[in-house]
Amino acid sequence: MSQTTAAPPDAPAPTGIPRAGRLPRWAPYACFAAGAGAAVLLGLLTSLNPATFVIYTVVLGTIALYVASRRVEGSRRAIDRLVTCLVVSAFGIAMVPLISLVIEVLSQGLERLDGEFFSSSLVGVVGEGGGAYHALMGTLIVTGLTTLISVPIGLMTAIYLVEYGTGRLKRSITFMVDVMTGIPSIVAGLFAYALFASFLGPGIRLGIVGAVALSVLMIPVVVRSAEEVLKLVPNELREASYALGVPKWRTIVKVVIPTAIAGLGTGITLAIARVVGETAPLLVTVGITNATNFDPFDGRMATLPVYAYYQLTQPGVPPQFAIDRAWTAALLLIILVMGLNLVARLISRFFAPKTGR
Amino acid sequence: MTTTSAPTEPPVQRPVRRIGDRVFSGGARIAGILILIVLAGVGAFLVVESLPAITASPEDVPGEGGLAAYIAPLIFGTLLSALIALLVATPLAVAIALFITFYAPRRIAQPLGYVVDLLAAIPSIVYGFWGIAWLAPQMVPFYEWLEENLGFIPLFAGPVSTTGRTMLTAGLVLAIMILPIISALAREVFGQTPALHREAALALGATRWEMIRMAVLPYGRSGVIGGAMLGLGRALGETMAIALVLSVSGGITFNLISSGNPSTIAANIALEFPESSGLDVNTLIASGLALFLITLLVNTLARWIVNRRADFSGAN
Amino acid sequence: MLKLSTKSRATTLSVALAGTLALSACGASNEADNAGGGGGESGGLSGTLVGAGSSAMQAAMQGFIAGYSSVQPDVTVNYDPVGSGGGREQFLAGGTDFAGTDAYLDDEELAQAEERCGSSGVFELPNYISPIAVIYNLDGVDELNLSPETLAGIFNQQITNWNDPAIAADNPDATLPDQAITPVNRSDESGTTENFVEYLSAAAGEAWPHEVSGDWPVAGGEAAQGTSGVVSAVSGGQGTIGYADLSQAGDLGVANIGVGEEFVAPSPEAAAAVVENSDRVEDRPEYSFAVDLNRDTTGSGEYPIVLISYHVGCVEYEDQETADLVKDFMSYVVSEEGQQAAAEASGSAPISEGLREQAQTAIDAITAAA
Amino acid sequence: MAKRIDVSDLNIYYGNFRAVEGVTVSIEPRSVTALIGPSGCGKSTFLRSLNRMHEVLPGARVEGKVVMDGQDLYGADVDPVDVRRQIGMVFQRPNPFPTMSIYDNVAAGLRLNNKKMKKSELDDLVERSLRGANLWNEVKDRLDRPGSGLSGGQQQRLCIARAIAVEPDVLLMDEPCSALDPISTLAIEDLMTELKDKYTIVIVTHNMQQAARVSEQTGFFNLNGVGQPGRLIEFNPTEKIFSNPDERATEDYISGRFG
Repeated sequence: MSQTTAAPPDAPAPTGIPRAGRLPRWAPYACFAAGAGAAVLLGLLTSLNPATFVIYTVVLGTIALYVASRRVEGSRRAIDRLVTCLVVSAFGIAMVPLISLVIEVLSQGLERLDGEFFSSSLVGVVGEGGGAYHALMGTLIVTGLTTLISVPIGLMTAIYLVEYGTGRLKRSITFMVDVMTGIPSIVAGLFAYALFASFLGPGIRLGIVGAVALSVLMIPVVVRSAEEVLKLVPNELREASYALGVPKWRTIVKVVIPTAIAGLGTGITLAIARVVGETAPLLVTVGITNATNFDPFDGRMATLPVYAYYQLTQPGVPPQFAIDRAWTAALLLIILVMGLNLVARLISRFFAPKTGR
Repeated sequence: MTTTSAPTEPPVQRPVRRIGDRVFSGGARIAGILILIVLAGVGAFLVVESLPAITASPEDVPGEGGLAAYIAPLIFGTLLSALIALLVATPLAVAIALFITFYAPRRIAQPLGYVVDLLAAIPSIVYGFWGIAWLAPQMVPFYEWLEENLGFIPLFAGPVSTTGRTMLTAGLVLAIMILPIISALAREVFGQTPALHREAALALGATRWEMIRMAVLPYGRSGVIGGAMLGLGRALGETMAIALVLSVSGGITFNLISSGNPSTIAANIALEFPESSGLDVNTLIASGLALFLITLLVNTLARWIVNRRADFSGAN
Repeated sequence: MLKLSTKSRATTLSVALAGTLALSACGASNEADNAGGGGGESGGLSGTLVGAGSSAMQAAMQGFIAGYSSVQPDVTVNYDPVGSGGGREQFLAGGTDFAGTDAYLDDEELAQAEERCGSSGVFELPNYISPIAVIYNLDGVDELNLSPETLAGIFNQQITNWNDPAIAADNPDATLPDQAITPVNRSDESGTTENFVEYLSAAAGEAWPHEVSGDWPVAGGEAAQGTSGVVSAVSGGQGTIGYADLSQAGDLGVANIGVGEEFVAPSPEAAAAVVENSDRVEDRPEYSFAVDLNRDTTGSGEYPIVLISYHVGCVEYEDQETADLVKDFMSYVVSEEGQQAAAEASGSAPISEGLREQAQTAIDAITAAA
Repeated sequence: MAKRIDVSDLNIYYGNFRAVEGVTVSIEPRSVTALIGPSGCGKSTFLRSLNRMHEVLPGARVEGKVVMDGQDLYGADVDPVDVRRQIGMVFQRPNPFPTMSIYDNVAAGLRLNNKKMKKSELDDLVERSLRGANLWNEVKDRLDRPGSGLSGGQQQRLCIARAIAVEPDVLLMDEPCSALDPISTLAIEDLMTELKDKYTIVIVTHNMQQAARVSEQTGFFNLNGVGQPGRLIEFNPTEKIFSNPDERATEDYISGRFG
């Protein structure tokens, strides 16, 4: 703001277009500085804390800027400035919780993000120490299985809808996929549990049951995104391929899918990210264990969300150790999701159709 | 005579199809049908499992007032929390989308968009943790202020919960959870506003806000509504965050800042299911059926709105 | 050619991914590698034992399992804290080898147990005894005495302020602030709630008119999920009071409960004492040692708000391996060593010598069907 | 290699709508046949029915006969995929596969059909096809670059190279120059004159000069009114069509356009 004393940046335009007066560029800063000053005064009168200070500053600064702008620049520009202030402060308001969320998880979770956390399970652990190796592996296995189930079904359904589907079946599948996106996650869990329990007896807890439950949640997401992406593949490419005497299925496999692979990869990765943190369905389908179990068809498995949930809600004595582990597991989940997002970006960059000369 | 079909029955053309084609198209069709089957399975499961609760005599249902009396406050809580979330999140999400698309400097806009997208994928249990540990205690002074100054409105009648784990807090947590979903969709449609429309507005001498109001908002309205409905669907079905954050110990009440709040359907299932057996389980599943129907309704409504609006928005 | 084709890039990527997964799939560092089956110096048994049930027992089970793994490193014991009801249901349906439950089987379930286990039925061992503390968060009040009637009044929301005469009568020396009381209860159905309500119902008489169940009967209070939820709600609020396992009370104030003429602080010893002096339930199978707690005890030094969790299993298992595992694990659980491990992990009260002897007779009876 | 095509009494439908009616024509081998006519008169539809690309659209079907060297293309036991292998097609807008390099684009017809071939043979074929499409000298140093990086005219010649790489008997071109500048158009026209020694070429064009320049035979399509099916009004040697057409409609169309 030191340059504010320099010549006003808004020298009259040389073209001579008549224009209304404009506030100098430092005006918003000045208004908000004034707002801050007034906020301090107001705060001293009542009670001053950072939150009220920020609120007063923003409100008073916005009013000051609006009034100033209205006097100098007229009402249209004043409204424009007012909306700018509103949009920016709404954005700020929205960012506060989001940032605090990240900070909270980091500050609580970083402490235990150590080698032991990644290398050991909870077998023989009471109180301090222990890790989430088994839960991490469980999450990877269950999520991997989910992907294995959902991606072929979801992709084939999308292919059906885009390439083959006609008439009533297509319309009903489209509608049902929509309905399926609305299945509450806990209902999906109960459904998968009931399905397997009717074959294998009640009390069944297997990794595969969890994978089925998560698939119910993931398939519609995959179908939706894959459908959008496949629709974007130009029809000309399909025709070019047909004209070369390539059968339809080969055209889909070798031309359509490779062209859309970047979008498909991104969509699938984001779908995985969407289900990897699901807790409720896994609680009733996969259960929990302390030991590492690599076999999704035999016995309970630990998964990160369930692990975090139980560590937080059923801590031992003293509770702090388990609570620390819960936060670290939550942090690990976020890191996992972030990693997946990163992978999605890499995929889309890696496989994007080449256009460069 | 020309547009109608030929006088002779058209010869049935049964094109020779390769095995590969037959297998592949069959596979695609089976995958599609499988989805129908799964959904039918979910529906059948819900209906069959809730039947005992629907037909049971009122005394046997938990709470002893019959199924309707059991589920009604849950539906109320579900709708109320989702409604709060929607009311708070939609304007903020639009602001975020506008900020990132039109206001933020280009260099930081993209990373910002990325960060907001990322938040959509944070597991709900983390939101729950954060809601108890950070948000709820922060809200208590604000609630006290509300009760003191706006206590005459039934919404803020109090008495204020000393832990802050209230319906309003739960609604806010949900709002923050669905914020990224709505803003992502809004950002997408705002970004797709044809440059021609925007430039046409600017060429008429519009300010930035007037350009947004004239060109961007009408174009993006259906996208925003669609996103909001999607967020609403997510909020309705949210389980763990509510189970952790909300203090559930009351019936239907509009009082948003006290300890006694109705539970939501999904959270109630998660809280009660472990210790339930027999008819209690059927009752919980019946409530799940109600939730399923509500989300179905919301999703259908969303699709209808988006489709209807699509005709007028100029999008194709 | 420097540039790889899309296809070969995809291959590289997937190979790299597969490699990463293969590398990480090598097992946890703290787990015995029982893949080779060579654990010669271990206790001799190997296998997996699956239990599910009470979440209240979870911390203690962690202690049992951790301690047991040093005795029998090749045995994996899984315990899934699905809740008592779920645990009983899964066990009776044959989904698990044993159950942990906060309430003993009712008659209907006993009938089902005949199907599950055969005519010799089940064993029920009260292996986890935990005092439920009344915790509160009130500035300036370090010690709080509450008679059963007052306690019931508070949780029934009849007594709504800390300076209520009823509380003052129990605490003549304390300076009670003029502050609203926020009672905190469990929002999920739980054995802790059931035991607490059972106590109020038995001890407070008229002051507690509600029926006993695992669901909290009074609306309008603060409700939180799980013991940890109650603890965090109590410590997060002002003038709050709740109930939770003593071991989870942390820095919170713990009220002394009126028993007879005196006020007793919760402690493992006081809890064990009340169990010792309670009666075994009549007309149960031979190896069911279910206890009806003497909630309205007036005995000196007895703390009546106690949660007992049982281990439930079959007296006769279908296969020898399971029978051996259950037998060996239960022997460890009731042993002094095992009880000590649980006490360290969960703050529970070790079972008395008498209970241990009883339990051992049941454990000795465990066999496999011919 | 080049084959003749005899079409007799062909009706083409989209669902219940008859788009083209009663076409009977013989297309000579080793020559260029041009199809002209106003928009929407069924030229492209007719062209696409020659290699059964028409069927790709849902509800589309054909009545009548298309015979190529004695073989009925719409016979009951004929696989449309085989037909398309023998009758290649080039489209209005150049459409190289964006995920493939120039080399891969040319080799696509073989690769996509999983034909096993030695690397050296494939190299030869790619070079031959690119030379055939007059593109080799322009791209031989950057065969591994994406095909979409070429200019529009180059892309269209790449598509022609791709089409001739599968060694078809007939080459169909659907307005191949309409998206190109005059210089690229000239290059494609030169190419057609070269290719007609080996292939039967059928081209749809709106540019009557182009038809006059490159073709031996010309067919004129027209329709009587909106909603009516298109018909082949006249089919004659190009010279005759442009100098002394049999039909009044042909003359009107040509003179009207020539003005």
